[in-house]
Amino acid sequence: MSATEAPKPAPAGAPSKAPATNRIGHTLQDYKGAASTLCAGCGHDSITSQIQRALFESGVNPYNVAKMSGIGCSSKTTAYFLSLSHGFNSVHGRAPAVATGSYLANRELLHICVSGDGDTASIGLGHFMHMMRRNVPMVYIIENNGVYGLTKGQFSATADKGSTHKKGFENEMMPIDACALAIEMGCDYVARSFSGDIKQLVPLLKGAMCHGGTSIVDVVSPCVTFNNHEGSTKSLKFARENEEPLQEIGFVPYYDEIKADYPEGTMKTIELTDGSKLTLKKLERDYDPSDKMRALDLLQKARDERLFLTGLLYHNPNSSKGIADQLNMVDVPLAHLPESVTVPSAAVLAEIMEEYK
Amino acid sequence: MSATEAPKPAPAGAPSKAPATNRIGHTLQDYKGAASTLCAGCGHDSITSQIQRALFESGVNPYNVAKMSGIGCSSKTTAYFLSLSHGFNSVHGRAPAVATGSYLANRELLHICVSGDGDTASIGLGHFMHMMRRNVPMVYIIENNGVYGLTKGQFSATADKGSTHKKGFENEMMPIDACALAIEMGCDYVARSFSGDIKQLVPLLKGAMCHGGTSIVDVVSPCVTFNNHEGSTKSLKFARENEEPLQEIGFVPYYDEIKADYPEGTMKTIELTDGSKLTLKKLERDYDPSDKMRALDLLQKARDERLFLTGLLYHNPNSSKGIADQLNMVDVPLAHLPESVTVPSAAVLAEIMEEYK
Amino acid sequence: MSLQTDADSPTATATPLPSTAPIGNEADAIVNDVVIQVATSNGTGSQSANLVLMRTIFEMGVPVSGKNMFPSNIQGLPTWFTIRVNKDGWSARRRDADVFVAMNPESAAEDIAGMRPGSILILNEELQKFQNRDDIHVFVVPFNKLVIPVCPDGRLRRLVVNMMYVGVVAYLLHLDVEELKGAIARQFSKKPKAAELNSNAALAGYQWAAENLPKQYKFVVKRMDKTKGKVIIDGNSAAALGLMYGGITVFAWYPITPSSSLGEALIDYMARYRHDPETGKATYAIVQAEDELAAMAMVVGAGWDGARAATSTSGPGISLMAELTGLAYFTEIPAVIVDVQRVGPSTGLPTRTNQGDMLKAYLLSHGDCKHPLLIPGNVKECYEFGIEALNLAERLQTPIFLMTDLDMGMNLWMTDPFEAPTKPLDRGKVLTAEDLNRLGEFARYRDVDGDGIGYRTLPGTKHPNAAFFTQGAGHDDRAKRSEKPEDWQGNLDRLTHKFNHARTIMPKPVLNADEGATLAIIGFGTSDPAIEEARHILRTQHGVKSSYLRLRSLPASAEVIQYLKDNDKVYLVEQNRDAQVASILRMENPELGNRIVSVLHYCGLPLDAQSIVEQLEVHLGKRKS
Amino acid sequence: MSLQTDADSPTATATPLPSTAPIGNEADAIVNDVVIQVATSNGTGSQSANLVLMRTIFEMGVPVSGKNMFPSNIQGLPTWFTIRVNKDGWSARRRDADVFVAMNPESAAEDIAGMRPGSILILNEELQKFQNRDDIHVFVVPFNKLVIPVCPDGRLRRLVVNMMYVGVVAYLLHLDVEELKGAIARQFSKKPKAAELNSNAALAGYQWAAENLPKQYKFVVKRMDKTKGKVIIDGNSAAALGLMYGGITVFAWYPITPSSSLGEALIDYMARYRHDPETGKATYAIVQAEDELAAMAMVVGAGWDGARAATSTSGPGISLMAELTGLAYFTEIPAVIVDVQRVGPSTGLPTRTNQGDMLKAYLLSHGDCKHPLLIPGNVKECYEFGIEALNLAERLQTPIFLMTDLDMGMNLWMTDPFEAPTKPLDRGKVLTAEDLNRLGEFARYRDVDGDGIGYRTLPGTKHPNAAFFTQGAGHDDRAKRSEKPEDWQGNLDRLTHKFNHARTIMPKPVLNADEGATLAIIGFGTSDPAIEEARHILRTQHGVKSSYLRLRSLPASAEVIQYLKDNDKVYLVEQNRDAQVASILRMENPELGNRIVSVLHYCGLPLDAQSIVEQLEVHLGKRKS
Ligand SMILES: Cc1ncc(C[n+]2csc(CCOP(=O)(O)OP(=O)(O)O)c2C)c(N)n1
Ligand SMILES: Cc1ncc(C[n+]2csc(CCOP(=O)(O)OP(=O)(O)O)c2C)c(N)n1
Ligand code: SF4
Ligand code: SF4
Ligand SMILES: [Mg+2]
Ligand SMILES: [Mg+2]
Repeated sequence: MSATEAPKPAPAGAPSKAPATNRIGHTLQDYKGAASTLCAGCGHDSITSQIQRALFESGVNPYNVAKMSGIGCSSKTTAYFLSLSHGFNSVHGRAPAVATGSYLANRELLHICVSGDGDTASIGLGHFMHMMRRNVPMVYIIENNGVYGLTKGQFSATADKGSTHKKGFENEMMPIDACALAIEMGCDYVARSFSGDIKQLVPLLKGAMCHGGTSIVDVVSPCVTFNNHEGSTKSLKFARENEEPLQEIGFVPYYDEIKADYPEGTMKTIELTDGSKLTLKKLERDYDPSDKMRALDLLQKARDERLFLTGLLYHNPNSSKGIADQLNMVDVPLAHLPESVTVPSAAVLAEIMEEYK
Repeated sequence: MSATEAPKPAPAGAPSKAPATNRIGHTLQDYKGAASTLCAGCGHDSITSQIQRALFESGVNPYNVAKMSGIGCSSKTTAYFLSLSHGFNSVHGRAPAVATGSYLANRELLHICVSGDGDTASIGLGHFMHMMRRNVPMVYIIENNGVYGLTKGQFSATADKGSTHKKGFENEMMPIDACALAIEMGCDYVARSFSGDIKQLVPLLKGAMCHGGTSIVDVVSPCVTFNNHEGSTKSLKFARENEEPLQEIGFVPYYDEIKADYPEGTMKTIELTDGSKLTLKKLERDYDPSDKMRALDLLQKARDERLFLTGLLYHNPNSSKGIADQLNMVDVPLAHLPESVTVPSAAVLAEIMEEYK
Repeated sequence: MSLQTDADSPTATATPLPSTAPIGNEADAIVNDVVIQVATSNGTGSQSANLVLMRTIFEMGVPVSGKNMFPSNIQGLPTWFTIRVNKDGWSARRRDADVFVAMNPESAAEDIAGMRPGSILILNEELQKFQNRDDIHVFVVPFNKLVIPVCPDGRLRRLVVNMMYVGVVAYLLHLDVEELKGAIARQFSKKPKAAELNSNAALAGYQWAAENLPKQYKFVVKRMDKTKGKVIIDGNSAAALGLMYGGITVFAWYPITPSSSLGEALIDYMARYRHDPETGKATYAIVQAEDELAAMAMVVGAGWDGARAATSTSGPGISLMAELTGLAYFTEIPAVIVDVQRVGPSTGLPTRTNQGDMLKAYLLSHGDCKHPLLIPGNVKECYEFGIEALNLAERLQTPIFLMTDLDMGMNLWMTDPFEAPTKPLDRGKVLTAEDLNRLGEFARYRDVDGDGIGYRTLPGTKHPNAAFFTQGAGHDDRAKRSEKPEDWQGNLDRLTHKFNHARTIMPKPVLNADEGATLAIIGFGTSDPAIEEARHILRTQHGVKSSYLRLRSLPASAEVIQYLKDNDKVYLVEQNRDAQVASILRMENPELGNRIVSVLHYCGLPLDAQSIVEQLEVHLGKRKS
Repeated sequence: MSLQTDADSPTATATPLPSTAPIGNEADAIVNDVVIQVATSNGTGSQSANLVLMRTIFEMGVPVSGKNMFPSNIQGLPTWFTIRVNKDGWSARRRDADVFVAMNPESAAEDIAGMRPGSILILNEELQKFQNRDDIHVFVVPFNKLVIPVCPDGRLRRLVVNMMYVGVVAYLLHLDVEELKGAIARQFSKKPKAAELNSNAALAGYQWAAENLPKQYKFVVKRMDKTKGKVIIDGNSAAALGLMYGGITVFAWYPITPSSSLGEALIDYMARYRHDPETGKATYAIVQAEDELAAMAMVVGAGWDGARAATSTSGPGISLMAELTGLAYFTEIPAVIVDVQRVGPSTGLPTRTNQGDMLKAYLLSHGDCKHPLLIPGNVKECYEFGIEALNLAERLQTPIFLMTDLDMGMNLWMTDPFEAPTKPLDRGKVLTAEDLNRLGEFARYRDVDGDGIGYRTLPGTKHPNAAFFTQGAGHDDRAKRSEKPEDWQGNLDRLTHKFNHARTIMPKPVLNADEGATLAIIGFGTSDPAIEEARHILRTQHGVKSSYLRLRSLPASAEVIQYLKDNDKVYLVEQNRDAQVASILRMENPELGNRIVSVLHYCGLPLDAQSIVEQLEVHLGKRKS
């Protein structure tokens, strides 16, 4: 099922200067949430805006969304978009598992899980990996600032080796690369972006929403309060100056035609589960996101050389079975099955009892 | 510090038919432990024997070893070797972290951690990954049977896709490959072997003991009781028939010379942290274990095509800093520091108090 | 030393013949009151033999129960199976056996040393060297020789030999051979070859005994009619059936002894009975999680979304579920946790029984929180409370613990068959879009009905007022984040109020009282059969009449408090060291706390009546402690 | 609405001049007894301003304490800092302020509404629209205008403006300007530029106040000499110092409010004082673990190996450490866990204070286990018990919990300076190779000395008898795996015995009793200052004399039991909903349980004396509830 909805036919003779509503009649406002309580300038707030835009422009029905998160500044942001949707700010590191349960209960909902690098790569690493292994359909966004924002700036496991702490000392360990792990765990949609790169982040998010399995979007998102100093490789300045997009990305919903007209060989098209498409315009590097080993190789290189590569890192054109199919689940959300279906008959019980007699 | 000890000079005029003792005067018996309580024929018991042999032949001082484990049939085996060494059978999945603490307390000990695939790849996955990221010096052996032996045969996360359960149904998910993860996490010594391949496992274990950081040895070890049926890809039969060693491996301790004489280009030598060496004789494939991406690529292929490749998968000739150096720790085991060193003086306290006045 | 001994070994030929004089006489026979214990090595397939023995007796109409005491490994260590045959239906453990079958060299010396004088030993010939008693009746059987003609395939003998002792026991106890054959046929109904082989083995054992052993009249099993319509089942299967009939839709688990067989039984039942007949698709999801934290997290996520969700685990898993249980408590999400208690602390004794998590589950998680416990006292209640747990979780919007134990979960109990539920599932207070239209307003955590329970909406509800933000952080009654002292305290007080409401709707205790009772007892769970038997002993042997309140849930209801008020002294029987349930009652009822006297049992073995009687005798001044 | 308002805005120009008549008169002035509260927005750097204010008063010799009430985010939400100035040294929270500085538009309306009649409001001109009271004294200050000439750099004004209110308060309360300057110089000792800027700002504020505001005589601060030699410190720094002086060698932690600053203080201290002077190498390891499970696992691993190891955490971390705590209990491995309690359950209120883990830590983990708690009542004890915790952990070979809370850990308390330990570290019962030679025999879990504590050897001990196998599974006294009932029960009983031994060696309670006391109180931790103040109020205002036993550890020692025996009724004050420590005492002393009457406080704010007095008045029949 696609989370985005096809356009309603435009009302005949609609005024040309219509209010800014999307295809299902919602305004951008409908995709907003409570006022942010994050620091002014926090990268996470930019991501929140991009999520709102992606949802709005894609015409996602707010009543069809479940927002999940763990604990952290990043995890708080589920309160800052889509106040029309149910949200669950759970506990530190367990959101992937909580979201898995939620998906099992209601597979019709679009699950958006927002997490931090501490949440995902430290305490929640095991769950993150197993969620991907199970291929639980979900847009999983990592708001990656290399530190624990909410607890005041300790290094997280995604901090680059040699990146400096606000107190001056250096991180001694190699970073965990959530995207490399995602690819390793068989995730079929893996992207990296930057909170400041609106042009790229929005289509990547839209694409993620149309993918039928787990999609990972790792967004470098500067913590302006604790990790924005000289020497940090997750500062706004560093990210701005070093971002190297792999492609120029466009999104075409399943009900639209691809319009962009690029010279032969400069554009790739990726078809997503629900028929929507991503268009990838070639930039410097010649990059094929369907090549797993190429992606891993590039990420390894990026880590060693501290390149900040963004874009669609990996997409598997032959997507794997989602968890609902692995478990051969009925299409109706389990939560809504009536008692007549979920409680076997007295005759069945009698039959079972007979075996124990 | 090398865990293995250099030979004592042979006593002058020692009888030629001396009792079978190793270089430091211990018999193989000294490396044994309590009687195994595992099922007759369990792969884990073979590994235990190989561990004993490797320790014995390397002349490891039993009093210098700490044996760590989690919970599972595999984790029990720390009781079955080296009864002269302290062992710690901790809780399910946390052995990597327990062992990390133990290493910090006493960096002079050779830490041998034995774990199962359930222990490592499910409940303990996060700790396993972070131990490798920290590069805690330790021989970490995974006794990998694709099932939870001790709880009677449920699939573990290393079960191959399509492998069958004792009740007949198939595993739907891709396996977690601990070796691929190890390489991804920057582990410098990564090997895979088979419990039945004595010739290979012993030198790989010896090599692991001489490596200065975390070394991962993932040993396929058939569970003859719950995962030995037709359709299992971790059965004894499957492993025997499908094992494809990448190299023929020899071990040369640091106090010996390499003697084997192979034609040019057919043998590689790997130098380990303490100066000992592994000799790798080329077999079918031309394989360079110092090439990270090659290793990942091969493992990916192995997973897709269900190849059972064994041998030294990856060794980094420029090994990374171990945790003790990252933390700039003193050489003396922390546990043995005297009070005179660990308790600052009254004058220091007075100085500190002054700042709060 | 190994069981597989060469039949031609010198030991085997040196077997002395047993005496042929009959043992006991028919007139004085103890009828239908015997405990049979079999010691084998685990993984040798003796389980089938023991089940056949049980079944034979059951089919003779005589009440029977079976307990397996196994080691925490998979193969090769001593295992004891105990069958209690009792005309009055007593099913608790009895301390020592009347008939002991010694098949295991590892434990034989200790096993034989521990036998009660006057009891009967069936001894595998190979183990003769361990026999040094002259105060017991010893029947030496050359099992390993006898099995050879019966079972030509040498590899199967290790298994088949077990069925031979069944034959010997059957002969000695006067069991009905036809029922024995029937039981074997049933046991191997899907494997006719095995059925034949085992039948031959049993009959050969029987035959050999008839030809070589004296008649035995001390203990006799005679046909009666006390098992008609009954079933024999283990508590884990029963609880799994309960969950299925409770309409469970999401089950997330992580294997751990002794709860694993609950998950596995559920997998089997659901595969059989919970697939859409048309599409063949599953009306449920069962996930083996990566650990207990994830299992509980999945249950919480699913419960939030409106699924009927549960997990099952044992000790260590309970510890790991602590944080998420607190989350479910404070966000008020339905969740069911089945705790099949094993012996803790820590890894403890995974294959022994205990009630050592009672207080821990009740108080699980940091901060001020307490959780309702359902405490089935028999396998039937395992089933019924399995359903009820899912109902109460949705009704109370909170985690509900179903507290059983290894003895209940993994042992075999005779019971009346279970009945399909007659009342509809309780789905609790859920508002639909229509409700919201009607009501206009919605505050998730407001106590509208005075029971402390707010109304919830489910994700996906298509209404602009439906959404709320669930969080473990402090919130006001509209689920908005709040750090205000009055919001916090108000919310916590409402949760206390809700907990006190739970007292009024959870299963009430059951009171069994002798007329003129002078002794008051509280107990729960698997202590029940031992307590009833102890009361019987007290009544019949000591002339002490007692009343007995069986707790079936916590927090304690008014009836429990009243019972404490009505009795100056109440003996509270529990299977743990720290008097955990007594602690709960004491902390909540300080004015009554000193009326409780604890009777504790915590060695890992199932509770037996004698242990209770002895402790009570001490308290009653009839015995020195 | 934002704090950064244009100085030329119409609101700013419309400021009415304050009345110039003096407030109060000098003769009736309340001297050195005032509560100043400042409301700002967090992340605006007001902390330095508040510290300067505190420091100024401290240097005038007047006892002072400071409490920061901050939101659970990083920037932009309301924060309140409260300075209590009290000549008698009362340092508990007082319910409402005498002088309120309103700088935060978010909270101003509520802040002003909540003020006590007759109190003084210093109001940022921008917030005038929120001022609607005529029963308080209002001083409107055009801070945002005043700051312009003082601080030319517009970006810094948001910070510097805070120092201006310090000047205004200093003027109003008659603070010593020289001390004020000194305090600023000290606060910014490493940043001379900032020092100058801030000094100018403070003086400008002072100056403006002197020129524009009336004299104020209701509350006056006058120099005295009650702070000489004292220090001001937070409990987390104190506990970190304790761990350092306790010879800690391994610290594994995971950040969580409000315990993070303990870990960070330790990192700083150890970096300064625990490196080998010659090699520059660390004589310790501090690891930021991947989560609390790992942190505790590392501590257990390190403790097993003979390190002095600790972790620190708060609520959710305690839940996550449950399984490993049980492992340490049962394998008898030393471990220290500092629990800086915050408000639970679940995420709760991470930046509010509570004593809600007492019972949870005491009973942490499944199965029968209980853990000793150390409960410091002041910052000095945080330091002392930090040392003691490491000693007791090795002595008792068990996890020791050091229970503080946010109020203790993160707020500022005046105290006598700490003293370096005079007795050597207690390294507990460890056998070396030489000991083993001498003794010949070694059984890890044998109770040789009758205190329940066995001897251990450390890994690496070079002796053939040294090794033993540590496991969370049942074991005999030689640490060999055992499932025998008697081994299990014997071991568990020894652990109980050891726990009871702990009662005798843990810090004893402190008893403060008025002569002729008619009221008995038990309390602990940060309740101490409020309880003492409440006793003072009862004594001086109600003529009620009281005795007060301050619990410093659990399990309860004989002195605590005796106190309960000596008093028919004992009021137990604690900061949680569920009367957790009362529950512990009741469950263990049922015959005394009904003597305990709980006085509870659980809204997240630090306990104040008035709350105790009011509840006691109800109990004493002097007030309706
Ligand atoms: C079990 C548990 N441990 C620790 C914490 C404290 N804590 C809150 S957020 C956080 C880390 C947040 O880091 P990250 O996930 O990177 O999010 P950010 O704030 O940087 O966006 C921690 C450790 C907690 N809430 N729960
Ligand atoms: C916290 C916890 N959960 C579950 C268990 C039960 N358990 C014991 S061993 C085991 C799995 C063992 O599998 P593996 O690690 O593969 O070892 P194997 O027995 O196959 O060698 C499990 C789930 C436990 N002991 N502790
Ligand atoms: S602390 Fe960092 S991550 Fe958190 S809100 Fe502020 S800038 Fe964002
Ligand atoms: S169950 Fe499997 S893994 Fe465990 S001992 Fe037996 S064969 Fe080995
Ligand atoms: Mg972060
Ligand atoms: Mg396994």
